[in-house]
Amino acid sequence: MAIIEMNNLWKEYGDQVVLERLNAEVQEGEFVTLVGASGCGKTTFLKMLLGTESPTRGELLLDGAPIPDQPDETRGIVFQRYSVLPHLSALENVMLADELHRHKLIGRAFGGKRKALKDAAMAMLESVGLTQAAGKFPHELSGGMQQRLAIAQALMKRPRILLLDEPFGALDPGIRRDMHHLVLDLWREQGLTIFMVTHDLAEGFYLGTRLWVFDKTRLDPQAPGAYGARITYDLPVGDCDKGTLTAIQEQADATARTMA
Amino acid sequence: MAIIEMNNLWKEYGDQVVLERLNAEVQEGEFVTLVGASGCGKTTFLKMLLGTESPTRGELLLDGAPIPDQPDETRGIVFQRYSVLPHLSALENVMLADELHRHKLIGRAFGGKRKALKDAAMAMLESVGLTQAAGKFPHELSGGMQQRLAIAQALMKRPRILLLDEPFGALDPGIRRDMHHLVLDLWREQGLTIFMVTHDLAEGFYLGTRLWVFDKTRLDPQAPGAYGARITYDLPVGDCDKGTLTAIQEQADATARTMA
Amino acid sequence: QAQARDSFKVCWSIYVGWLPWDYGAAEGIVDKWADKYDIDIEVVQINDYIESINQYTAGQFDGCTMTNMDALTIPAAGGVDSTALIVGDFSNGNDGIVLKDADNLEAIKGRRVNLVELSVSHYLLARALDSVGLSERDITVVNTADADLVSAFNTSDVTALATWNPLLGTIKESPEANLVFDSSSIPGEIIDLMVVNTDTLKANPALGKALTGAWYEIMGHLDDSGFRQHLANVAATDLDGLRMQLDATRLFDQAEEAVAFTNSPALKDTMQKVAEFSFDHGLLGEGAPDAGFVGVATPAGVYGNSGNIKLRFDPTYMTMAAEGEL
Amino acid sequence: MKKLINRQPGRVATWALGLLPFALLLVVYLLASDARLEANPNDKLLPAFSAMGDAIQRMAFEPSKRSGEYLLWADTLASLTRLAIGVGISALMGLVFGIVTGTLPYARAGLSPLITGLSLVPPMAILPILFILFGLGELAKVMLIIIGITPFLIRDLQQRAREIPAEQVIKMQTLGANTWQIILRLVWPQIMPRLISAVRLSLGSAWLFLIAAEAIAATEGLGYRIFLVRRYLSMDVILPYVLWITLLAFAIDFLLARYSRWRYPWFHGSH
Amino acid sequence: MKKLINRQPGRVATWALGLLPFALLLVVYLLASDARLEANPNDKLLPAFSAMGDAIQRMAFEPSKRSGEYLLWADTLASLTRLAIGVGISALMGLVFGIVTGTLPYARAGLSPLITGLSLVPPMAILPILFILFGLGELAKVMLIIIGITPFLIRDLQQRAREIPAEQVIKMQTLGANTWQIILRLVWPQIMPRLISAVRLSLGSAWLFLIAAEAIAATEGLGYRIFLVRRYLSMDVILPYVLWITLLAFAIDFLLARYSRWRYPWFHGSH
Ligand SMILES: Nc1ncnc2c1ncn2[C@@H]1O[C@H](COP(=O)(O)OP(=O)(O)OP(=O)(O)O)[C@@H](O)[C@H]1O
Ligand SMILES: Nc1ncnc2c1ncn2[C@@H]1O[C@H](COP(=O)(O)OP(=O)(O)OP(=O)(O)O)[C@@H](O)[C@H]1O
Ligand SMILES: [Mg+2]
Ligand SMILES: [Mg+2]
Repeated sequence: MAIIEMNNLWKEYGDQVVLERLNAEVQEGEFVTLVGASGCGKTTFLKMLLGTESPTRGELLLDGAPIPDQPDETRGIVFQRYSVLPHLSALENVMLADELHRHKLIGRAFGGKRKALKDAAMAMLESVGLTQAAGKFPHELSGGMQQRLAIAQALMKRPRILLLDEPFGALDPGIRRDMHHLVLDLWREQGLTIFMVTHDLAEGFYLGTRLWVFDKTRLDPQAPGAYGARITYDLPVGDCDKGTLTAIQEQADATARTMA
Repeated sequence: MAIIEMNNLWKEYGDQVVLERLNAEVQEGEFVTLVGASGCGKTTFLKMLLGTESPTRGELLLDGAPIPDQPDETRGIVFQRYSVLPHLSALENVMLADELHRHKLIGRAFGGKRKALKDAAMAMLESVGLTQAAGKFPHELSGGMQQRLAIAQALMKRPRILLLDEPFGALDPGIRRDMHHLVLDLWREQGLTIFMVTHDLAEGFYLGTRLWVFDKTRLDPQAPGAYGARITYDLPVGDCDKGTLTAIQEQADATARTMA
Repeated sequence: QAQARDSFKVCWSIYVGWLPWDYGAAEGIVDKWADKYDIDIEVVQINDYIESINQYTAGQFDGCTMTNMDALTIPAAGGVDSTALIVGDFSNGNDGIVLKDADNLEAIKGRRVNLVELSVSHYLLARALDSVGLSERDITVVNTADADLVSAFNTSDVTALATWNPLLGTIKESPEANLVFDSSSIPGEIIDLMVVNTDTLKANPALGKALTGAWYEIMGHLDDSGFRQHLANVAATDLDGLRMQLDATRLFDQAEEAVAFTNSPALKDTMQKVAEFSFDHGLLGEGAPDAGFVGVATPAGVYGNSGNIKLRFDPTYMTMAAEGEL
Repeated sequence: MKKLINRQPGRVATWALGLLPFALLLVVYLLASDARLEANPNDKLLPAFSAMGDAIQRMAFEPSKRSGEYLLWADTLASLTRLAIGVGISALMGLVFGIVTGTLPYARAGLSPLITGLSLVPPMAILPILFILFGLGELAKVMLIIIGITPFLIRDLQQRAREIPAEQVIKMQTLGANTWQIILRLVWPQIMPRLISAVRLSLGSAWLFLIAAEAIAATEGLGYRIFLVRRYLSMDVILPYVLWITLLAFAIDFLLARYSRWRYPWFHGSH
Repeated sequence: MKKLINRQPGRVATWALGLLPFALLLVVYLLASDARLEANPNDKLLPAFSAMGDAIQRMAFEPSKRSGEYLLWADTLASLTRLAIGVGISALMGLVFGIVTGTLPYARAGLSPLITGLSLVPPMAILPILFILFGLGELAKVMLIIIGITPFLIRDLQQRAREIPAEQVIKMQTLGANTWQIILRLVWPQIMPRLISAVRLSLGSAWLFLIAAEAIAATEGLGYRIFLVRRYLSMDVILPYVLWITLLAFAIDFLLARYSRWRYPWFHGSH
């Protein structure tokens, strides 16, 4: 059975249609990358997967049942910013999930138990290359290190689905490529299902097993909100030629210009 | 004579050497693009050109004389953010330079004079494609429109040098390409000298007549601040092959990783 | 309706006629008398005079020190049946009116007079104006907080004021100050009392006995230097300052004197004047049809509405003290 | 079942929940008042609503016997005038000194320590000195408000002026502006909406100082009336007056917020 | 020549400029005091420094005749204790209600209007009721502080709690946290440094309320002493006391700021 299934999914804010008639199925273990013009509803779509927004019409199913209407441990997330907790050190950020799990009331572990959690967290920090930074606060880390920390933090909970909203948008190109390797490794190891939004078509192609292009098929320049975006391309990666890429890019650019 | 000349220019913050031994000449009308890893001193260099930071050692000359130590009308600037004044409408933002010039005391024009200034400003707004948005406040404009407005505002003063610090970093790829055309058109028309920082090597190549790569030639991983960045490549555009590009990219990535 | 109890709270505020209560509390005299009648009495100092009366009126205290006028206008007019248990003294120069640039009272005409509105100073002013054929219409009353009167006098805005000691004494020290009228011209009209709740007193005569007994024992120390030094310290002044205040106060250090004063028919006349003043200024409440709306019982007879007696001058306990029966 | 943190009450529930504590307060008052009036029908501390109604009728709609004025309105006018003058002058001083110290490093070095020092002095403790400086008339009352809130306003606006992004100050200079023009066309207009926020924040203190000032020496005003009738514990007048002050404070705050949104859309749009 | 806006004074100039106005104030005081003492050697309003020195000697270093205590220290201890208790309780209530109303929409709907309403009531106007509710003991003295500053603290912290990025609340939920854990591990620790800022902002008012409360009912304390000697216009005592209060206020503010930097480096690092 598909892990995620959409049946005629709509999302509207008041008059404004953001997404319309989305239909798709995603199998466990897929890596879906989402591209599209700014403001066309990619983040909104992730929010629905996350449970912080609910569909206006249609169905969004997780394992065949309506997706829970609030965030929980099945779905991890990494945002572009604010993804780690500023008041905790890197190590504490990574330990947090386990601490919350162990001690429902105080959400903290002490003594021997803490030691065990700490070791697990240090192992995770090592796998994202942050061993040196364990004792530092997020504000002492560079943007790239913060995002690596955010990924480590999310993975500690072993979510089934990982949502990434332009996680590398603010990073240097070089750092970004390192992060790509990291994410691909972790995805393979842990058998995650990943949805990742990106502005960078090349990144989308490189990382995903499947690429979705969100775009408005109908567009009224006088009322940009009258119609919503749809999934205009749903490409298994590999199955594309230079022409498709250029077509996607030009289409997305045209939409962006109209909406800007 | 060169418009800008650097002789053994150093910039340090306390112990930290940011830039060291810069030597170069720039002729009037050149379009210099600056690339380099994050934190390697590109913004700092622009600040010295602007006059908000002064060199620690060496000379930075404008028309052969030390560059003024505070911002003035010879050098216009567009930042990545905060570049237009939020409390003025688009039209007022563009009129501002003329108003300040006409009325030293109140910095405002009225009546017939205002009408004349307004016409000039509307013409400039048209040339950046913002006629429709003249009455809007910046917060009602998209990121791309704000940056177009910032460029229009800066150009009203007809500066000899235009400094651009990642002006398109936050924009959609499509919008960004439109802005490229705009900047190139204006540069050609007005005979500007432009220094533009970018993260995007391709953008740097596409726009500039000359590309500078800032990088640290010596690098101590234990003390990233011990040595400063230099201009490691100074390429007239056109004069480069695929190998150079890759070399630049890889070198910059390595620096970024060490510094992150 | 009040229950018999064995612990009580009374409050006092910092005024020369009531300072001895602090001596009594500090030296254990009040405790001694309370023990004698098997009760507890807590003596509480409250700096804000009005707040102390308000708290008494609201039932937070069983007794409180106050003047005859305030006893009438606050607790009595508020329906709290109150008894003047101890008539401690009357003001004999402790309250006065001061003018700048003039040494006769008539010159007050047309001035703005700073005073605590609706207080005994206001009453004193009314009586003073009366004595020279003026009325309140000839002046403007400016309500001024007592704590600020002294410093207010230093400003040129203030050219006339009425107040009490120790403020009056401090103000008189200024070379500009001319005392043009004081309470020695209306002796016996501004009376300082220890007032207790009538119902509580009825249910607990021990409270009356203990307080009265303690008071007259304290009075016995009047000429001790320790006593005077204590009072001066509490009032944050020195012995001279205290003597000045005591001299302007007609303290009844003998219970007999207090009993005689209370029994005299003059008290009833005084209370009538006070009630009429209060009524004119709306102090008896909006429901009051006339000055006699709140009845005042004195040994010489009842003034006003005998169906609504809320203030009682009762010499019983002072008489017991005078006769040594406590 | 959603977590409590994710549950949003609807429109009706929001209103109902918001009104509930007020209703509860009212009931508690009624019960307490009834109990006291039972024990002493003349009790003044917690008067019945009918008594307060009478007092309102008397203060607001019948001319006073002594002066022929409608006391509530005369008091309100007097107090609001003082408040307006006091807050107005404070706002002006806050604006001028806030901008000057926030914009010019030299002015900040000279004035900041003094302002910090002054802001820590409790004004009520130095009344005698204030009296000689400013007398005891209207000026003094207004002055207490000014002394009470101006240091806060200056410090807040200085902070806000410093928060204007350096990029914009630089931008002004590249457009040819001198220091005066930067103040006039950049700092001042951007500070205005922040001045309104700061004034809103300080209005609570301004009311306190006004009431305190009117308690010191006055012949009319809301604070004067409250302290006057406190002399005979007329809670039937005090409570409606307090309610009225609360309403006025609320209305002023609301109007300022509205004005700011209307006048400075760019400020609220981007925040 | 740089524009004024671009000119930074050096270290020495900063100090000199900062001290200058204080020196000027001192000179003005000396001149005014001399002039008054010339006219009337007994003048009490602006005492000479020698007189203040005597008063300090008397209050701080000689035992009082009434109680054998060193008055200044006894007063300071009493006032600081009250201030600490009052501000402590207010901070606690601000923390609890600020977090609860800032985090839980239902609690906010129920309590926010009430708190807004209460924050607008001037406490000095309902003193009689407050004293009845809380008596006249130590509790009443700190009560005035609590009533005076708690609504501000609650509203400020509610605001701060709401400003915690939604991303972090969501992140906590994806890590398996329930509402209670979100409060305990996210909101509470992040609010703490903001509580310190809010307390620093409200300390001025807290001092005012303390001084007012001590003037009404107390037998020791800095405010009580000022109240007591004000009747004799003993400015030789009042002025040193005011200076002392100012110094204490400054020291407390400084210590809180230092503590916050030391304890919450992540807060100050990222702001
Ligand atoms: N809470 C909301 N209320 C109303 N409109 C909203 C809300 N959230 C998003 N929108 C609108 O929905 C549209 C889609 O927004 P969304 O953030 O999903 O775009 P996006 O594709 O993620 O854009 P970007 O690439 O810039 O992040 C936008 O037009 C936005 O204005
Ligand atoms: N005012 C300052 N004081 C101390 N160090 C500074 C200051 N400004 C910048 N630096 C340091 O100088 C170095 C260069 O900073 P700069 O902002 O010029 O880098 P950049 O190349 O523009 O980076 P980016 O691509 O991220 O914008 C950084 O290490 C930075 O920490
Ligand atoms: Mg998005
Ligand atoms: Mg930069």
